[in-house]
Amino acid sequence: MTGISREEVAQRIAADIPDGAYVNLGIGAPTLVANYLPDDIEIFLHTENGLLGMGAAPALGRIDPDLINAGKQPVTALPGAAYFHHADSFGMMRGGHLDICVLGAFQISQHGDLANWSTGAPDAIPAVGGAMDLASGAKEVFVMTDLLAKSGESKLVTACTYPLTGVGCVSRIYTDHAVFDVTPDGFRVRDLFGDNTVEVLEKLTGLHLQYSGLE
Amino acid sequence: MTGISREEVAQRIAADIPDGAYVNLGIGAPTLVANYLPDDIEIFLHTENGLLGMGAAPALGRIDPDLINAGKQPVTALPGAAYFHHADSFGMMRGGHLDICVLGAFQISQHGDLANWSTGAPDAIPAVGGAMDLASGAKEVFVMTDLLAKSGESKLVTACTYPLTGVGCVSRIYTDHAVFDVTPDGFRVRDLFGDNTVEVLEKLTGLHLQYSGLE
Amino acid sequence: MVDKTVADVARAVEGVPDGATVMIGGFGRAGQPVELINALIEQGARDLTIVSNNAGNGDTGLAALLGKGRVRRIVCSFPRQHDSWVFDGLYRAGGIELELVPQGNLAERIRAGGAGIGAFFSPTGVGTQLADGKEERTIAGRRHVLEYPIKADFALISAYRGDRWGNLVYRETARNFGPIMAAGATTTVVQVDEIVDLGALDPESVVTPGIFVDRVVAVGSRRWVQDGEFVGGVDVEGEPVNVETGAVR
Amino acid sequence: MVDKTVADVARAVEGVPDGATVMIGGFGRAGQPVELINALIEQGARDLTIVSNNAGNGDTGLAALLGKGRVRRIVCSFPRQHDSWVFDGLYRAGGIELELVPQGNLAERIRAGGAGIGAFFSPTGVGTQLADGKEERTIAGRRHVLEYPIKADFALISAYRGDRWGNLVYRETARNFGPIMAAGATTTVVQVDEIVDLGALDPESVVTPGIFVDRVVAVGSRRWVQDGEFVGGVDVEGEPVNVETGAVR
Repeated sequence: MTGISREEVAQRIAADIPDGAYVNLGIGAPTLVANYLPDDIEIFLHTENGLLGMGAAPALGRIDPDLINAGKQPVTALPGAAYFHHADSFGMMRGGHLDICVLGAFQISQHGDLANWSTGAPDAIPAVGGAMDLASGAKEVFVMTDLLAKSGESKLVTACTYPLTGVGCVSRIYTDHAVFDVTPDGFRVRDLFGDNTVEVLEKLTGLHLQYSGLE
Repeated sequence: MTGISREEVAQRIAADIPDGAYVNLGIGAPTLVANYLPDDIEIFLHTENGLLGMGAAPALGRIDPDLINAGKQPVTALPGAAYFHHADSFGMMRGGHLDICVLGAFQISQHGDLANWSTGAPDAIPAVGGAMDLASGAKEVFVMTDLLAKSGESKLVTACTYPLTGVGCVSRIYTDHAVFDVTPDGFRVRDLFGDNTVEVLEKLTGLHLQYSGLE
Repeated sequence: MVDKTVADVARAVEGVPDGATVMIGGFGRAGQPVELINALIEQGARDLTIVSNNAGNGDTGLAALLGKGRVRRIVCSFPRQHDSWVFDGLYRAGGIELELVPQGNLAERIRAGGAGIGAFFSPTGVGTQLADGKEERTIAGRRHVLEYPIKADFALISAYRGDRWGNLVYRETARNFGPIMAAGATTTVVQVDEIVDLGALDPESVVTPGIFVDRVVAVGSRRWVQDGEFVGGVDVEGEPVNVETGAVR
Repeated sequence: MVDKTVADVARAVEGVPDGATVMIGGFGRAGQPVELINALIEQGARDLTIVSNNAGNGDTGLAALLGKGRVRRIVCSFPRQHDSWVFDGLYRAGGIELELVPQGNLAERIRAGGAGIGAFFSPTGVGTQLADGKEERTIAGRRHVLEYPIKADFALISAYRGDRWGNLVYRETARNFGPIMAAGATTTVVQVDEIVDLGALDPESVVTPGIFVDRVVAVGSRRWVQDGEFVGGVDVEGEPVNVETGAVR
């Protein structure tokens, strides 16, 4: 089965973000989305550690340890940026002021439940960070992920078996094989990549998928 | 019965405020206290409309309509002042960060209940402002008042008949006749002015008063 | 390019529907968005619920809106002032509903609305008339009442300077309810003295980040400020005075 | 005269008792008060409960405090990092208790402690393990869990500049938990790069008013800032680098 690369998935997500949107890109792969935002529009990137108007990575030698993103990587601030403290930053999120957040996932259920913070393994060191706040706070939660886990199992599932991050919070999933919307009737295929077909995806996920033509 | 003037009461309160205290002076008579704070110590005046480090009234011609106190009178800001919004200002109060507030009163009960915002008259326009927040938030609530209402009735009472501002919140009452502490055993006379005696005060208030010598 | 600035106050208040809940900033006259209120009067929306600390003073601004009969209900902490005759008359005549809220609960309820808090237990007002009928709970030995967020369809506020992204700074105690109302309304409209270039506001000192702001309109400098400097020469209402005698000119 | 400045970090952390709850500011290394933590290690308090977003990284700062076995319990949102080996080892060996809190609930609980809120209903974490056993309520059609304030005996935080009244400004995203922790602790101790004269901080831009601060100590400029100007030349950990290759020098 051919699909698209992680960079292409990031590009696809970037293309769906409208001018003027307030967006939080989660730690890890979702940060790639920033590289593909068009230059001719203005997207406001929020990082939960207290900055709105986050810019690109700094040049070597211009790294500022006080200016980092949620993944603790050095970033820059655009003209027009603003700093604020943690309670204000999460109020922004919880209060529904962010249009979109993009998160990674271990599993997404057909009801939009998200599991992305813990595998539940007994020896794992747990860490949740801002994932639950983002999942419950942003107007739209997009997931960016491979369709299949390394084990080959589908990350799209009937019900999550990993510990939940949020209940019914995901609206859309961008994968290397296809893009899915979460609907009241389960997952709906929104876009297909490479030689994927709905039948192929149903086989890979073991799920019945909705489909009414590509968007 | 002789007592002391309102200015003298203000002076007496000012003398009891320690160096470095964070203080809110309520609207009306309590604002007089500011005039008697010693110059050789630093007291931080908080006004609930968003300023810590409030200074004296401005000179004529230097009035700034954007810089007012809770009574909507023009004030100044000292070097070292800070502005903040209303939620932060009342968080400061509610969170127990103010050492002292000084409020006026219609009635104070022997349990420290305060009534100062409404006479309960059916045709009155009600208005509460920050009184309830101050009453419940400051570490110490001082009341500044005449002992007797214009009707001649005592403002110190067994139980308030006017609508309450706060329950069990008052710690001390400064009046033109005497100073009283609120104790688990009722009012205790702390200081006597003019030719007042405990017997005279008991007659005026109709209350049994505690007394164990002047402070 | 994102540009939240609008050309005039009429455009700034476009679309306020009849029956809307509108937050109006200010503490007395400080921070009261008088030009936006005047535009709202012109715009004509009626049957409004107003959330504001006071209920107007004199005959202008919020008092004028009330005087035009546009307000069905007001949520505030301190309607009574020496010059609140417009509200007083309406209230006595049964022409306006009042929800009286302790000022700190008002501020915190607005803050909760903007910050996505479902409800909170407050120690303020416990055991008073203003907590009648509210759920009470003792937490850590202290009595609290449950208070719910206040949200609005529109907020009209006044700031000092803003940029095209909607970032705002305020001036002195005119800040008051502005930042929390900006976050608490679906559509936030701001009048500023001056719109500055993007990047002109120090990101460390921005008080309201643009995410909370939808429309910004410049209304010109306040009378007592010229070129960013305080010049005075007014009374507390902002009216020009004789600086020797204090008499209004 | 009120002077909250103290001469050195040892005096700044005086009096932290065994068994105390101590908030420690910072998000990763940004805003972590390393000099104060080192002084706390010297001071010797043990059996501590630490409230901090992370559980330390590398072998210095908070990680060193953990490494010395001084911490009984930690309340944080993100203990696991690529370089959190000190915490990881303690946790796996059962040598430290962990209360894991979603980051926004952690921030809001600290804020509630400082702002005198008895408890609040939060939509975050509903239906997850981290809400197990918590009171749940549906408000306006949305599920919420009841969260309680977090308070501390001491807060150790890092700011950029402060004055003798304890007013503070921060630098960029190193602000993070500083302002809310300052308000949430009985005794708040702050390390700053520089103590400035009273009045040198713009009252419009003070982020933490001095009312929340008890002790301020100057620890000198951060390596990447000289005379108030960013000069760079470091990696994200603050270590000097070759600006051509990025190699640590």
